[in-house]
Amino acid sequence: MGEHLLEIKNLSTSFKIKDKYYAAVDDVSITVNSNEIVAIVGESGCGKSALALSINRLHNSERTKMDGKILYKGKDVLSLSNAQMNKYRGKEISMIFQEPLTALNPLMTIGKQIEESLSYHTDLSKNQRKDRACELLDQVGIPKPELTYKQFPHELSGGMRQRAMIAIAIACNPSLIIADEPTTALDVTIQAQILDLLKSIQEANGMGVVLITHDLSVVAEVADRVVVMYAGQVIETGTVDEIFNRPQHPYTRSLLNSVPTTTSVQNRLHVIEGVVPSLVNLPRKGCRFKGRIPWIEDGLHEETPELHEVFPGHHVRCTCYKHFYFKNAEGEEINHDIAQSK
Amino acid sequence: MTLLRVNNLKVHFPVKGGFFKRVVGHVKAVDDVSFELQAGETYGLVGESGSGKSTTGKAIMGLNKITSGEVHFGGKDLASLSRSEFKPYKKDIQMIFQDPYSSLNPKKRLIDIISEPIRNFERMSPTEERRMVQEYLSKVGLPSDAIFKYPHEFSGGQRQRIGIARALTLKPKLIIADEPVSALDVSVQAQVLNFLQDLQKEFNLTYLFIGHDLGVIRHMCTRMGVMYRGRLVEEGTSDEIYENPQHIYTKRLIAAIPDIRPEYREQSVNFRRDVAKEYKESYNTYFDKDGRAFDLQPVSNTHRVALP
Amino acid sequence: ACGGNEEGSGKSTNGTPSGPPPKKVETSKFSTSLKNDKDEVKGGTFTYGLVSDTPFEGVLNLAYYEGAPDAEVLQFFDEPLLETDDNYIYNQDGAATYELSNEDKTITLKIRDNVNWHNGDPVTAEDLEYAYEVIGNKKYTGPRYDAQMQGIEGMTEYHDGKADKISGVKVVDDKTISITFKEANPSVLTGLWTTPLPKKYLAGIPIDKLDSSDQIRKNPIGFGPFKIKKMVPGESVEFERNDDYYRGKPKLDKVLLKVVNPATAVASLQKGDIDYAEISADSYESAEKLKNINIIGKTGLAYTYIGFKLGHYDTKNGVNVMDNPKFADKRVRQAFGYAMDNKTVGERFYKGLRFPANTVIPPSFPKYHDDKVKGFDYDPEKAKKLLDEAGYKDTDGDGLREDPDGKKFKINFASMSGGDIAEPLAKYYIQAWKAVGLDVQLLDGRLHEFNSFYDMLEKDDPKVDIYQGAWGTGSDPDPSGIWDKTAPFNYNRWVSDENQKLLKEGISPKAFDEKYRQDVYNKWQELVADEAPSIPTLYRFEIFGFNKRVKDYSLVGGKADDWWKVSVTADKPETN
Amino acid sequence: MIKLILRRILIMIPQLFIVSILVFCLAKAMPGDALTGRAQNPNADPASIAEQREKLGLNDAVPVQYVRWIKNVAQGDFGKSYTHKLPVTEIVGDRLVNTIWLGILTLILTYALAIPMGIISGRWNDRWPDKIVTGYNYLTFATPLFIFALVVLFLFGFKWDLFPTGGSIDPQVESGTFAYFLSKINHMILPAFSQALIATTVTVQYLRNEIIETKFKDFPRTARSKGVPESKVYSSHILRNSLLPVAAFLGYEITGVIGGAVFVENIFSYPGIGQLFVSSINLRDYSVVTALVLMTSLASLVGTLLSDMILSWVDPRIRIE
Amino acid sequence: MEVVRKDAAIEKIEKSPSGFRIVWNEFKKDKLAMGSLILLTLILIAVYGVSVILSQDEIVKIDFFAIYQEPSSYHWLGTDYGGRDIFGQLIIGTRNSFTIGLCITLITVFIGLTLGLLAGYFGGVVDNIIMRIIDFILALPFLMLVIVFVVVIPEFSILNFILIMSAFLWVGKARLIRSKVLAERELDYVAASQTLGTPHWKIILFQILPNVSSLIVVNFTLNLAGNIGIESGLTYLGFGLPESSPSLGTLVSYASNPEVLQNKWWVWVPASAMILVLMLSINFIGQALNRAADARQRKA
Ligand SMILES: Nc1ncnc2c1ncn2[C@@H]1O[C@H](COP(=O)(O)OP(=O)(O)OP(=O)(O)O)[C@@H](O)[C@H]1O
Ligand SMILES: Nc1ncnc2c1ncn2[C@@H]1O[C@H](COP(=O)(O)OP(=O)(O)OP(=O)(O)O)[C@@H](O)[C@H]1O
Ligand SMILES: [Mg+2]
Ligand SMILES: [Mg+2]
Repeated sequence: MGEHLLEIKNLSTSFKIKDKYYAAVDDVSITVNSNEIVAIVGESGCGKSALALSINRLHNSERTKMDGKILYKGKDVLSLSNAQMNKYRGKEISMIFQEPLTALNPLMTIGKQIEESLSYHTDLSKNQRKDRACELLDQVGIPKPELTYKQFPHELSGGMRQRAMIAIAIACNPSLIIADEPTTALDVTIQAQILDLLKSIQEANGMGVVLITHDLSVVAEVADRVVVMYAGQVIETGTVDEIFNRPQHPYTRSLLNSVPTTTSVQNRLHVIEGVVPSLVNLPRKGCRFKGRIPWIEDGLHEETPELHEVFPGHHVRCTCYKHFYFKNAEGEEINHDIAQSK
Repeated sequence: MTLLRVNNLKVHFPVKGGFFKRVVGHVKAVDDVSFELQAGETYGLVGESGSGKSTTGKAIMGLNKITSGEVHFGGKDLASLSRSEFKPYKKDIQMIFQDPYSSLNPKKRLIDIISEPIRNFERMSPTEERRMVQEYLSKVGLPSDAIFKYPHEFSGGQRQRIGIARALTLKPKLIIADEPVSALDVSVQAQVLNFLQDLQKEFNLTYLFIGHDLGVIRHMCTRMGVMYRGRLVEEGTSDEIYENPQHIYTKRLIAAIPDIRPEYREQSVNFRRDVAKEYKESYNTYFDKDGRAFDLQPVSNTHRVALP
Repeated sequence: ACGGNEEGSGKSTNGTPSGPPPKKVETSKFSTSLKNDKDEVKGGTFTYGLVSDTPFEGVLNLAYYEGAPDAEVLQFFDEPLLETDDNYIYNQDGAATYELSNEDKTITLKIRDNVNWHNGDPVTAEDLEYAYEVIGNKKYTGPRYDAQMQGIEGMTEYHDGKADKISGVKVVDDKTISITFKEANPSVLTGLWTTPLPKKYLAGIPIDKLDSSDQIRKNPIGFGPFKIKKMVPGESVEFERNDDYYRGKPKLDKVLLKVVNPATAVASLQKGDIDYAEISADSYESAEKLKNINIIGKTGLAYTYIGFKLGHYDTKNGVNVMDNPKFADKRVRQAFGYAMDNKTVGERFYKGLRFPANTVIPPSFPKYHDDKVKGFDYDPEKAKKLLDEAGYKDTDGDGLREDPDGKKFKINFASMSGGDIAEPLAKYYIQAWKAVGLDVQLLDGRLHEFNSFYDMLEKDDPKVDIYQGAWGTGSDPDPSGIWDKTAPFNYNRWVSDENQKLLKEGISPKAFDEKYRQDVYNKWQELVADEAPSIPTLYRFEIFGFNKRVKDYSLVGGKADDWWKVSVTADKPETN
Repeated sequence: MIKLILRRILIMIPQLFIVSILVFCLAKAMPGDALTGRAQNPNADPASIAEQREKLGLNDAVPVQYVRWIKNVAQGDFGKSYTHKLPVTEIVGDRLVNTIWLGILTLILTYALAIPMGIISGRWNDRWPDKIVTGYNYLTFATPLFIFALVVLFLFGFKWDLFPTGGSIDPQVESGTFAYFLSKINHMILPAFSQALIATTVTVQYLRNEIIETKFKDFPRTARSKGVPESKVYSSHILRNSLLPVAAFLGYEITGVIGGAVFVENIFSYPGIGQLFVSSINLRDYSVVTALVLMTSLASLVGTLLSDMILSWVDPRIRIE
Repeated sequence: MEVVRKDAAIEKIEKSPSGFRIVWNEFKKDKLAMGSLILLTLILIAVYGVSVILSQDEIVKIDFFAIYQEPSSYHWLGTDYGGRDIFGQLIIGTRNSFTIGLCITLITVFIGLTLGLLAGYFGGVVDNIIMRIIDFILALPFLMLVIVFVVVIPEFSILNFILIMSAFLWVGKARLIRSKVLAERELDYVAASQTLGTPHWKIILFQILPNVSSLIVVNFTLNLAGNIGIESGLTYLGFGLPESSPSLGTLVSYASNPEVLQNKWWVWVPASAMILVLMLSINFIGQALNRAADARQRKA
């Protein structure tokens, strides 16, 4: 097997809350290859952003502990010094954030913010940097690059800002882009444009992309592989077709069932009982989801849930999925296409 | 039966500037909008951010000053009423807010939050009041011992239900729901949407449902209007709008919705591209030279589109 | 060295009711001249510390200045033509000599030949005439157009613009000038205006612009021992020697005058930053400890007193009317006097720098100050007795006396803020009066700031019953200005025929006879002490610290300043 | 921008007008006048005092006096100081120059001290450097300026004899020389320093909070994700944004500096307008008092304008047409 | 009967911690704040308690034989230049200063709150007028005008001092509160109340006011400290309160006499220390309150 672009092995990221560490990312292993979009989905607070920031080591080092390995092109970035890490940030691994207005420095022109990255990672002269910045702005579909170069973030619309953000991210031709909910703040029409843009750039440059989102439709549209997270853990992972057509874990299935869509009109949406436990109250033992499917007996959950490969490349945590069913209006169990055994 | 009729509603906000901070222009947040709500239906209002959806809702509620136009409710034009005359109608129209965090006063216990409207309109003894609050809490599925808790002790979905309970206490006829679920996670969103549907049945409510998630609107609404820059560009039943959009803006909006079925990926990308092209090409036929949409023209009994 | 402190401290305040011995005022407490036997060095720079918490105003002209700090600057470069003796009476040792004639109505001044302005021009009779013309002019903005000025023949006519010249002021020749008064008045020998203005130097400046002209503000000249070399307005002045000084070449090369804050004056002396500073009662204790300075002192031209409001000033007729019955009984007034222990106040609050006053002419006028006047010694029993006799008795047993009608006898006491001791002193007096049964309250519960205080007094604010005031007496012994029936400054509003008579006699032509005048003023002092419209409380010492290297400075009387004689015996000030 | 400034200046006129009425009435309401004190000298002639009052127009009705005064003020003539016998503009002028220099030095020192402290404290918040700065801040917050200034005066001025203790210039240096400049600085250093140390409190606190807030914003994270080294993240992203409100404070600081000047100038016998003000109040030199209050009001107003201008100049988000 | 029992049952329902509890918890966590609270309470009890027993007249009584005595068993903190007991003056002075600070703060908070709420809530013309007034007063040279006022007022007493200071100091608060109210009224709960038919005055008083209260409390404590500072400063300049109503400023201002500053520490150091202690403890308490308010906000 060839080398992965990014290989996260048993990563745990813990935050210090009142002198104790709590793992927001718990024993997560993910691989990302070049030329591939891996989507991470899950409810708010399940550790998606924590994971994303871990890769580039952007957490506040005093209040965060990271264990495990993050191999980027075979090199463990967790072992790097901060100065060495800076050689990777932006050059090899770039990030796109959710809220383009706050993620951009309000007092710096767009151009300067793009050039900043260039000035740390390339030997380009000032003029060359400017040319490159305009070129990038053009590339991300900004109609008047020269003008935008001189503008400040607040002078741009939401979609334009996010384009600028992408321009910053791709400035040094990174091999990996981590996009943390890049379209959540945007209107649907703009979202579609940004996703198209992201995808075309990914394809053109052959990059690996980690796309974090909670919108399953977005995942379905652009991702190659999907990682479903719940309470800091990966509970299911597989190709996009596997996950959407043969979802296994009760959580994945519930999520898919709770989305109102424009294409299939259901009368009732599925409701997942309970709420995501907060970081301090996370059950650290057993299946973390079991509290939200009370009708599955405790004994049917694994003691220490593992990821099981149910289909090739399709992993599920815990075996409780085998006992999960939806009820229809009459209260009958509806069974899906579930891997009964392996 | 028509419960609410909005006629030529305009809400303009002054823009100040110049040497003496005089009014130099207007933001036409809502610019000549007309629609009707039938009793018991859910009417959806969609459009991109800033298109004037909330302003429309607030204008009906009396939270915004109406520049011109009429809001007929129960045979009266609310827009022409004075403050005191308006008061009795307040009971009949209630609002659910987008942000379940900011719409509940963080310093108040639930009992005070939910009983606030009761106190405004009725005199009740404290025990009666408490009983009533508990009744409504149980209706929205919250334990009755929650009355002495503060809003921050509840999750987003629960808080949204608290807000709904508060609105229900006055037994309103019309509820304006301004993006009631857009701040919520999908799982919680489902909970609230189901719940709203249940309540509608139970109390025979009429909803004006404002949203930008087209999936949610489709799920909830029987009829809907599409807004663009303060104007309605298309109005019809949900099926008509989704299956047979006529206005280029509606088309673009529908096309932009990502498809949850991965196998349609290619198809939707291509479709979107085509629509985008069409949008560019035919923009001038759908909008006048100021970029303003035309007035609505009926294309069928239920379907109206802003065509020249 | 630092005056004797034979005066024992911590003496009991229990009054000795037996008749007080004739008072010997302790004017000898401080030496009045510097003792320094060392040899002087040639030249040298003397640094003069002008103690003030504000910059000096810089009105550097004797005809215009008002603030005391300006006077301190002036003393180095300008002076009047006539010198005064210990009793502030003109003598013949100054820049001019004088002669009285015409039944003492005319005084003729003859200016010495070698008296020259700093710019080389000789000081002439015309210069003095010019001074009179300026002061008498309607447009004059200074404070010197006073009663004596108006007593000059033709002055009022000139002032009112009816005459171009003052008929009473005549230039006899270049150096001689005669001034004629309407009436003979011995005050001419103490209060005559003898400071010339450099007419040539000031030529062309309109009178109403004089006080702000560069010639007075920036480059003033005089004929004193030093010339101004450089000035930082309000802050410091650098003087250089005036070789042409008429008394001889001054010994110091340079005088550097700078403003020092009262809070830091002693510390500056200690550091040797300055050679001289006036020392306040407050800092006396720390100054006394310094080994690098000599302290000399003299009694000041001032006294503090407790005044009774006995009436009001009738502005229309310009007379005082004594119509307030509250303190009509002089025994009550006297009782106030006996109740105060001013000796201890002086010793304790003022560290001996103030001492009990017996009369309203301070000992700084040795000739007229009558030390035989029995003042008010601390004698509470006597105070009580006097009050009893007057009918002020405690009838309701609250420890406070009621008036003869049995009504509450409440007294409002006004006192001025300012001095460091002001507050406790006022408090003390109130306590002392309470001790003899007088119900005295501090007016408004607080001290009054200078302006509001005098405002109340001038307007005879009915709130004020008694007050603590102070008079600087000026150099003219004639007390009419504050005691005459017509004087608005007669804040007591005390009127008495006897008083009028004596005041008149004191300035009558006969009073040119010193003996006669002394007699009159002694009688007058007796009268005031007995009638007690004001009770003098304290006289003060003014003390000055000099670096030990300074030689030949003395404070004797009101002599023209002898800065020209002063020298130093080391190049650098001694430090502690 | 020009328009904005013009508009603001237009607004200032009625403001100043009201201030002038207020100040004038207050001055008139003060007990006594410049001539009250004359009474202390028994040789002074009451009639001539009355005459002087008449001449100075002190006996006219207050509105009449006001109109006369304001007319002159509008022409830049604040009248004549009674005690100094000089046109107010002249007497204030000298002092104003002194105060302005003192104020500038104070501001420089304040920012020179406060900015590094604020940065240290904000960057390493809740660690020991921050604790030291915070502790220092508590002390300066709790110490009244005048106590601090007095202690400084005695320690540095007298005990250790390092700096002059009064005045604004050594009388012996020639003006225009470098020594002159040094002497000026030397005289200002203690008052400026005392005031600055106390004045840092607000700025440090403000900057600290601002940095802490900014560093948790999203855009520094973006910068880090670009590979910008931490020190650069601070210097070119966080600091710039945090200093913005501090810079805007500069104008408001002017009012503070004037207030502080009243204290330090009196304590250090520094001949500036603060000292002039107190002495003029005590001497009832109205023309000076009114002029000073008017001038400082104007200065405050200009300061506010300055603040807004700085803000709109450094913050592209606030661009006013 | 049944109803009563039912109510009792309801009463038993566990209430969520009220605002006070949260504050209390915050204090329990923060030793410094707790210590400050205890210290301040003790000082205040002592000061107000003892000052009831002590007679102000007795303390400010002049005794020439006890001038500038060093601390002794009789005069615990020695005496001043009038022979007056410093300890007694310290007690009275603390009482006076604290009372002054408190009253100024209360008055300014009241005015500031009223106008700030009105301006912030109603906006428009009301806001414009109030803001113009505020801008105007803010641009005045505060200290200078206070001094002028002090001179003008014929009877300068504690009450007058409080009024003068309040006349200027409310503006800052009004501005602060206005900006907070402005932000607050944009929140949906205000709109919600409006739709529920709650009258404006009720919304202002019962909805918005509780939400700006934490800000007020924090600002309150800081101002309390600041006002004590201004008072003593004015006394130093000679525009303070009469010595017969001693304040901490009176005692400290004795230090303007170099003799006292250098050699008679007992006159001014205790008062300075008292100011320091008061300021610090009030400040620490304010910070704890701030955090408590924050904690609430964060949870919300
Ligand atoms: N710096 C931090 N310190 C302490 N806890 C944190 C920190 N960052 C995140 N957490 C907690 O870790 C958990 C995971 O947070 P994370 O931001 O990764 O969620 P997320 O999946 O990205 O959610 P969202 O969709 O809302 O962005 C949450 O419970 C959150 O409260
Ligand atoms: N109080 C106001 N003053 C001035 N302009 C306003 C005001 N309220 C809204 N607007 C403007 O009116 C337009 C419509 O706003 P509105 O809030 O109704 O949009 P919306 O469709 O609800 O958008 P969103 O989906 O973001 O809620 C926007 O351009 C907005 O900037
Ligand atoms: Mg996230
Ligand atoms: Mg909206």
